[in-house]
Formats: sequence, structure tokens, C-alpha cells
Amino acid sequence: MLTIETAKRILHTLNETMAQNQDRLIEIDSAIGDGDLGLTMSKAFRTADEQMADADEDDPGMLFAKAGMAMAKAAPSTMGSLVATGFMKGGKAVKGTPDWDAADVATFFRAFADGIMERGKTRPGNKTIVDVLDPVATALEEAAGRGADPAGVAQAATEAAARGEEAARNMTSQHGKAAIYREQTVGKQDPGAVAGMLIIQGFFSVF
Amino acid sequence: MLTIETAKRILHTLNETMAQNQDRLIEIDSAIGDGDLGLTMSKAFRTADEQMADADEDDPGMLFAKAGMAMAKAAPSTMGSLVATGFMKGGKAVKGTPDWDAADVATFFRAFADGIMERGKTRPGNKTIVDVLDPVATALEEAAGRGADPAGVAQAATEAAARGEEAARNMTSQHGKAAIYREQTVGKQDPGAVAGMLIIQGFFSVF
Amino acid sequence: MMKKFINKPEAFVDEMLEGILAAHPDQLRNVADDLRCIVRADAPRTGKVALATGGGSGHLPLFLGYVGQGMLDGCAVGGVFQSPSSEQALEVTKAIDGGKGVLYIYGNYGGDIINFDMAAEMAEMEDIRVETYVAGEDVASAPKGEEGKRRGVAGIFYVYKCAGAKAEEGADLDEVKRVAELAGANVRTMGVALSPVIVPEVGKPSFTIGDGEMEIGMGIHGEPGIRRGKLLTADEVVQEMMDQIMPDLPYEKGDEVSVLMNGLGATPKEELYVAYRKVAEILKGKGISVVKVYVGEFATSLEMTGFSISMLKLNDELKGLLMKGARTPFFEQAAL
Amino acid sequence: MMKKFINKPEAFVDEMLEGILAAHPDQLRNVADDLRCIVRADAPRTGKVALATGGGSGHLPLFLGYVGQGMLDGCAVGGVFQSPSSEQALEVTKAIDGGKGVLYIYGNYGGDIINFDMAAEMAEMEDIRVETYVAGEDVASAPKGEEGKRRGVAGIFYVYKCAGAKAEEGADLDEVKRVAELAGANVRTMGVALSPVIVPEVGKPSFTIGDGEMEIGMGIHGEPGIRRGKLLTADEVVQEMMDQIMPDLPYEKGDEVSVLMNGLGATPKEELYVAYRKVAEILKGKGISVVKVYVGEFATSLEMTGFSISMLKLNDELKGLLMKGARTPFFEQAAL
Ligand SMILES: Nc1ncnc2c1ncn2[C@@H]1O[C@H](COP(=O)(O)OP(=O)(O)O)[C@@H](O)[C@H]1O
Ligand SMILES: Nc1ncnc2c1ncn2[C@@H]1O[C@H](COP(=O)(O)OP(=O)(O)O)[C@@H](O)[C@H]1O
Ligand SMILES: [Mg+2]
Ligand SMILES: [Mg+2]
Ligand SMILES: [Mg+2]
Ligand SMILES: [Mg+2]
Repeated sequence: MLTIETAKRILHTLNETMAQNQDRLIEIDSAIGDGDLGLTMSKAFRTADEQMADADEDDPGMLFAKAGMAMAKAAPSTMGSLVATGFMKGGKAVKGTPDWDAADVATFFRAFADGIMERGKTRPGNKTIVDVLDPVATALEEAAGRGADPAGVAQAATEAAARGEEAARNMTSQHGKAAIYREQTVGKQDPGAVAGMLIIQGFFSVF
Repeated sequence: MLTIETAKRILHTLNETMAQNQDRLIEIDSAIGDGDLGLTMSKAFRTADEQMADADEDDPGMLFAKAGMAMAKAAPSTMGSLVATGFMKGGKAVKGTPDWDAADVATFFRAFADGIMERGKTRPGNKTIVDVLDPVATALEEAAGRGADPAGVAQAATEAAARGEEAARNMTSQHGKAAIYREQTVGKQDPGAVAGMLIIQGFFSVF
Repeated sequence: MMKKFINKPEAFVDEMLEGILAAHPDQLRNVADDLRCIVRADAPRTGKVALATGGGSGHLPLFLGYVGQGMLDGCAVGGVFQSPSSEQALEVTKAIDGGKGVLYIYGNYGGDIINFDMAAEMAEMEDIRVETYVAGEDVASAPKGEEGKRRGVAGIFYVYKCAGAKAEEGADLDEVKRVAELAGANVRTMGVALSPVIVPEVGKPSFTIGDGEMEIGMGIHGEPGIRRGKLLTADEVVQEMMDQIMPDLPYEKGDEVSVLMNGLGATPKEELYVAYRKVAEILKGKGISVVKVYVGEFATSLEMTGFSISMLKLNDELKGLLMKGARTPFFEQAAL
Repeated sequence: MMKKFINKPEAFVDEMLEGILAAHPDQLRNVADDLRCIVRADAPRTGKVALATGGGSGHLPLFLGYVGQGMLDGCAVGGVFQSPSSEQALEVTKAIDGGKGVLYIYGNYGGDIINFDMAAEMAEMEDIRVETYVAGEDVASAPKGEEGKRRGVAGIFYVYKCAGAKAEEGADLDEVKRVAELAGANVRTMGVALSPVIVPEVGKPSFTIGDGEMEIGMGIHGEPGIRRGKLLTADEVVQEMMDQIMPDLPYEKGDEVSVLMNGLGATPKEELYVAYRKVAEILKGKGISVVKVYVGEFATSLEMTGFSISMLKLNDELKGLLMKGARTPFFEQAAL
């Protein structure tokens, strides 16, 4: 269900998604952080799209890994580096598979989520992007297990992302700039979780 | 006409004069300088009066010289140091004379004015206190020469001071902070000249 | 209103770096064709443990200002208040490694940790041994017992100084790291701010402090502090800060300390000395002796008005290392 | 609104001095039971010409900050922007004279001249030989041809440095004075300010500069400059200043210079380096080589926003003296 063309289309879609949502992310990050997330996400994904569009590469895993490296260079903020890590770890986990099936997509996001947890020294429940990505990985594993078609896989992922983002709102920030505000973050959206949901929505919109 | 009692009375009067004119001097110095003159003059003369009032001294010249030294310590601004120099030089010039006549008073102010000119590296015409003190010394010399009585001496001095202050208004400042404003000082009172006039008025008010 | 001497806001950091490299070519150079990868002019120094740091711009002399003899070997420079990239940290690491490994010393901020951890992994892949010490000593940023959550601020100077001196002596990586940990464990800092800053690319203050107000405990990016209130006298402000610093380690009768009075940007040195007068009085009253006092700008936040007090409790080892000479473009100290 | 860390405004200078003496007892002490008479801790140094300076407070490191090894021996300290008294200057003179005479080096301000002249006369009466060099190098303060009227600003640092190094070599008073004159004759400065200052005892700004405005050529007490106008880019400001400085000496192709980028108080070092980038570009374009660059705060005006550029044209003698080591509480330089 996912070839090199799909992968490039995904990167292009994510570039558009982040450009469109730049102001929204700035606003959400301003409430409990420093407000830069809209800029770093749009920069990260614009760079990835631009550098990968004409890449002489036919392995989707390698393409995503290289996209991650491009992001790390272009947008070294917390989320820029975490998302870059996700793409690198996810891509490497499915390396060598020219056409991914649902199980490969699940493997990609499991490695993506685990990579971020390891890099960020965190786990679900701390009001981060992980609270979106971890349930998404689980939902993808489950969908692949029951043999869902691409549309079903996409639906499972986006629904899990939305539920995860929603759940994160009631958590207390434990990391980064938001952690300073502790209890005051309860009830507010987590900027990283919203960015994670946008990634999932953009990624699966191509199916 | 001037004994140790007169000298002490003069210092006390000058203390009062400067206290009364503090705001006026601040205002005039603010227009073409830094506005501190009211404070430094009242501090200089308050210190001189306080330290000399009970001084065990019967030489008026020495009393004035010591008053000058007290001023120099207490108020080391431009005018504080210049007026201090004037009292020191004037006092030393008439040292050893327990009861001054008109000629001694003229000698005092001639040395006073010359001391300031030397210390300030200036001469009449540069819009300074000297434009008051130099004509006062000349008027005193003239009054002593024609044998004027104390009241006549006092009148000659205060009239010369007023004329000098008036004349200084049309000059251009050449020294200190006012010199920065050059032509803009023409038509304005010189703070030092006004202080000089106040000194003369206070000094001769006791006769 | 932004009153700054800059050209294009987006060029601010790179033009600053061009200026620094132009001013100190005998002491600093950049590597990897990237202005933001700064190393000692004589790097790598074979046979010496190399020290690297990094972090956002806007805090000069932090971070790159301590690259030089007796202190650090390299620095990865981020945008204003932004982490440098992992790749920049890696390039610095490669350029300074003299065969005895590299110690990372930087402040406890999420973005920096993530990027330096990534760099460390990449460096290990290139067979460079990397160890890390994350500095955090701002007592206002987390309570006693949660020291690991504390922000790194001006006190990192002492960590650089002591670890740098140890490396210069030829100690191995573990030893240098031990000294960094020792210095870090014995330093505490507290700050106070009176005015916000403007990040050039943002163009307006990121927070406000009212006329006549101060914020005790504010971080160097404007992170909220312990208490906001009416601006008190210098003596009262210092007393309140010392009341937080002293019991935290604690600093006690008979201790020997070094004190660092750090201006945050716009506060005149005159005021830092008025404040130090009170610090000295308090320490004297407690029977604590002061060995070496630093007063000036060591870790700033652009044009922020305010200052911080850092204290390093000394033992013989730290004292000996602190007294060693150092020479960087921003800090010189004769051996004492 | 006055946002300062002070106690009573009238105690500001003395409390600052108490802080300085408490922080640097190994390097400085006061004499004559007067906090405002500051000398080197090891004064008098027998057999060395002594250097004294003095002037108003509010300009740290000026003036007392340069008292130390390789620079000055003593300083008479005035109130904020006020001259010290002749008696204070005399006490300093007596405390530092090591038998080879004393050179006064201070800035060209009326009150200082009068008080130091008085002190010199009193010192001569006590058989201390005194010579004087009055520094004035602010090209904005008087036109070429009237150099004697110019204000002394940050460039006095070079005079202290070169004359101080000469004295340290054991030269006699005439020789040290010759070097002071030589350095003074070869230095030019120009400043720019963006915001006023508040003298603590006054409590409000002594002048104003509008939002978005700058004043090129302003003095360190807010003396009017050459031109007030819209705040330009850093490059434009530097170009305008260099256009005044360069032809004044003049500085020409083939010359070797040292540059001093001096922050006036609130301007971050980052901006000084952005400005230096342009200075370096201009000098390179003119074929002038730069030997040593100083960037930081050397002569301030409390919390004024702004900076100045000073340039010293070097000959072999000045270059050699500039490179000598120095160590004061506010300035350290290893011998180069
Ligand atoms: N240690 C961490 N692990 C995982 N996610 C984190 C961590 N720290 C922060 N985040 C996520 O990053 C988001 C903020 O990203 P960003 O704005 O880039 O941070 P910063 O501006 O501090 O560099 C948070 O909302 C959170 O979701
Ligand atoms: N060189 C000088 N010689 C004589 N008088 C001077 C000289 N310079 C300044 N003055 C007088 O001093 C006055 C200013 O005194 P003051 O306010 O004490 O100066 P400042 O505040 O600059 O120290 C001037 O109005 C002028 O009359
Ligand atoms: Mg952010
Ligand atoms: Mg950020
Ligand atoms: Mg005045
Ligand atoms: Mg004055």
C-alpha cells in the first residue's frame, strides 16, 4: 500500500499540512510554551519535502530516514529533533521493503513512537506527542492483525490520533518549556500532541 | 571695617543666601548646564559656615582661607572648587590683618578673582563667574582709592556685581558643560555669574 | 519598540558570529563550513580530553565565549534561545576530539538534551567516546529533592572552569566528568529580573514586567520565577535570594565559597557591586569565607535588566582548579 | 520609572565602593579613611612611576576599574557624573607615589581639571612631582583643529594601557607621560546612544531620545552629539561613525590599528559583535590591518543603550606596550 511514490506524496502532503496549520500551532505553543512550534514544523516538513522530492531513492524506508535527517538539520527544536528521530527510526525499521503492507506501516509507527520515547526519555501519560503516537502504533498493529484494507488502516490511525490528542489535554506537562507551568497546563492542548495528530492525518490522507 | 566677627557673620549670611537661592540656581544651571549648582553652592556654604562658626581663629584672612578649604572638600564641582580657590587665595592675600580696611577688602577680591581666573584658565568675557568678580575687584580698588566709607564700598561692589551678571548674559559660554551649547547660551544667565553676584550681595549685606 | 543595533533580524546570529570570528581569529575558528560550529583555533589538542558545549544564542558570553585555553574546546551555537542541531554538535565533537574523548557540558533544557544525545550517539558511531554532564543549578526552577529538573544558568561557568582546568592537567574523561559533576553539585544560583527581552526575530517582548515590579527567580528566557512583586531595595532583594540559596546546598559556617554576581544584560556593574556588598555582609554573618569573587556578565539574556547570584562551595580540589589560569575571548584569568 | 537595584540613592556610590572593596581586597584598598580614595593593594610601589586617575562614578569599569597591575596605581572617585575633590586626588597621590613621581591621566572635563590641578599643586608642596595628561578623543565633541576641546571617553583605556605598561617597565615620569601623549594622540572615538540614563539621586532621565531614534556622537553623560535621527541598521550606524573617525586622524592604508568596541551599558555583546563585523569589513576595504580587538564594556554610562568605537593607530612602541599583560579587578590580559 506504500511505495516510493506514496512516500513522496506523503512528505508533500505533510509540507502542505504544516504550512496550513502554522498559525494554529504557534497559537497552541504560545499558550504553554514559546510559540515556535508552527515555525519549526513548517520548516522541518518543507525542507524534507523539498530535499526528498527529486531524491534518487526507491526504498520508502530510506526516504523517510533521510527526510528525518534533513529535518534534524533544518529544525533542531525539541519537536523538530523528536519528529526527525521518529522518521529516522521508523524508516530504518522497514528498510529494504519497496512496497509496504499494513504490517510494515505498523512497524514504522511503532519504531517511530518508541524512538521518540527513548530520545525524549518519556512514556505515555506525560502530555507529549507520544500520547498520540503510541495509541496510533497500537491501533495500526491491531488493524494489521485483523487484515484491514488501506482505508481501514487509515481510519484506525486517524481515530486513535484524535482520541490521543483529546486525552492529552487532561494531562499535566512533564517535559520542556510547558513543564514549568505544571498544573496550569491541565485542560490545555499539548502543542506536540496536536502536531503529532496533524502528522497522522496528513500521512494517512493519501490512502 | 572687617574683623573676625564680621567674617563669621559673612559666612553665616552666605549660608542663608545660598539656601534661599538653591532652587533659583538649580533652575538657571539646568538651562545651560547639569542643574547641580544650587545643591553644590548651598552645600559649600553650609559646610563653611558650620565648620567656621566656632573656629578658634582671629585672623579674618585665615578664616576665609580655611572656609575655602572646607568648601573644596565638601563640594568639588567646578564652581565649588573655584569659589573655594577664591576664598583661599583671597584670604591668604590679606593674612595677618585683624581689622580690614577698604583697601584690604579690595585686595581680597582682587586675589579672589585672579585665583579663579588662574585656576579656571580663563579671563573676563567667557561668560563665567569671573565676569562678575573681575569688575567687582576693580570697583573695590576704585572705591578704596577715593576713600569711600563701608556703605559706599558695599554699594560699589554690589552695583558692579549686578552690572557684571547682566553683561554676562550676552556672552557665549566657553567653559564646562555650558560650552557644549555655545551660541544657544547667548541671552541666558550664566549660573556661575549669578552665584558670584549672590556671593557679593551676601558678603556686603553685613556692612 | 525594538531598539537594537542589528541588520536583518534573521541574520542576527550569523552576523554576530562573523563579528566574533573576525575579532578573535587567533582564538576561535569555525568548522564544517558552518558559522555555528565554533572551536578553539588550535583544536584538536591531541592527548587532552575535549570539552564541548552549546545552546541558544542571546546569552553571551554563554556559550561560545568560554571556548579557549583552560576552559572549553568547542561550542555548537543555536538560534536565539534555540538549540543547535545534533549535526552541528557532532561536527564540533569531531573537530575537537584529541583522542581522549569528549565531555559535553550544557544546560538542562529539553531541546539541547535531545540534540546533544543524538550527537553523542552519532559520535560513538564514529568511535569518539562521549560523556555528558547536564548542568542545572537554578534553585528557583525546581524544589530541593528535584534537582534533576533544575534549569542551568550562570553557575555553569564554574563547571566549565573547574572541568576545563582538570582537562588541561591531562586528566582522563572519567576524571574530568567527575570534576564537572562535583562542581555542578556544589553550585547554586538564583536570579531576579526587572524587564523583559526582545528576540530580534519576534520583534516584541515575550512577556512583561510592570513598572516598579520585579520577578525573583526568573529564568534567562523569561521562565516564570518564584514570586513577582514590588521592586524592593537592593539589600532586600539580595536577602530574599540568599535565603533561598543558602539552605539549599546548604552553605554553612566554616565553608569556603566563590561568588559569581552575574548581570543579565542591562544592569550596570555599579548595581552588581551594591548587591555584592550585601552578599558579603550575609556571608560574613554566617561565618562563611569568600575566596574569589566574579562580578560582571557571565550568562546574559540579551538586554534583560536583572542579575543572578551563584555560589560554589569549594573543597581543596575545586579551589585549586578554580584558581588556574584561563584565556578565552570573553574571559581571562591569571593563575592565582 | 527608575528600575534599579539600589538602597538609598544618596548612598549609591559609597555602597558600590564597599562592594568593590569587599569583592577585591587582594587587589584594591582605600586610603585616608575615605572610600573614594582607591589605590592598588600593594601601593606604593617603590621605584615605579605611579599613575592616578579619577572622575565621576557611573562609568564602570572607568575609572577605578583600571587600577591594578600593568595599568594604574590609584583613583579618586567622584559622585555620579561628578568630579572627585582635590583633597581626594591628593590623598591618592600621596598613597601611590613610589618616589618617581605621579602621572595624572583623566578625561577632559572642567570639574576634573580644576580639582586635579589643585591636587597637583598641593602635591608639589609635599615634594611629589606630578605631571598631567588630559585625555580627549571623542571626535563628535569638537571639530578637527580643536582637539584640545574634545571630551575624553572610552579611548582613555588605550592611554591607561600603554602608559601603565611603560611605567611597569621602569621608565621615568617624562617617558611615561610621553607614551600617554603618544597613545592619546593616536586614538579617536565616536559613540551612539539609543536611550538616556537615570542618575539615582535625580531619579528621572536627564534627557530623552524618542522611540525609534538614535543620537550619533552623544557623550557619556548625555552631552549632545552630531546628529539625531531615525535608528538605522547596525551597518549604517557603523558606516556613519567610521566616516567620522577615519579621516580625523587620519587612519590610512597600511596602518595597523587596535579596535575597541565599547558597550555603554545596556547594549548586549551580541550587538557589539554585529557592529564589529561591519567595522572589520570597512577596515579591510581600506587596507588597514587590525592587531587586537577589544569588545565589551570599558567605559559606560550606567544603563545607557548604545556603543562607541575607538581606534588606536599603532607604531611598534604602542603595539609592544598594548600587548603587555595586565591584571585589574575589571580587566585582565595575558601578555601576548
Ligand atoms: N522529552 C520529551 N519527549 C517527548 N516529547 C516532548 C518532550 N519534551 C517536549 N515534548 C513535546 O514537544 C512539544 C514542544 O515542542 P517545541 O515547541 O519544539 O519545544 P521547544 O520550543 O521547547 O524546543 C511539547 O508540546 C511536547 O509534546
Ligand atoms: N574654567 C572656568 N573658569 C571659571 N569659571 C568657570 C569655568 N568653567 C565653568 N565656570 C563657571 O562654573 C559655572 C558652572 O558651575 P557648576 O555647575 O559647578 O559646573 P559643573 O556642574 O559642570 O561642575 C558656570 O556657569 C561658569 O560660571
Ligand atoms: Mg516551542
Ligand atoms: Mg523552542
Ligand atoms: Mg552644574
Ligand atoms: Mg556638575
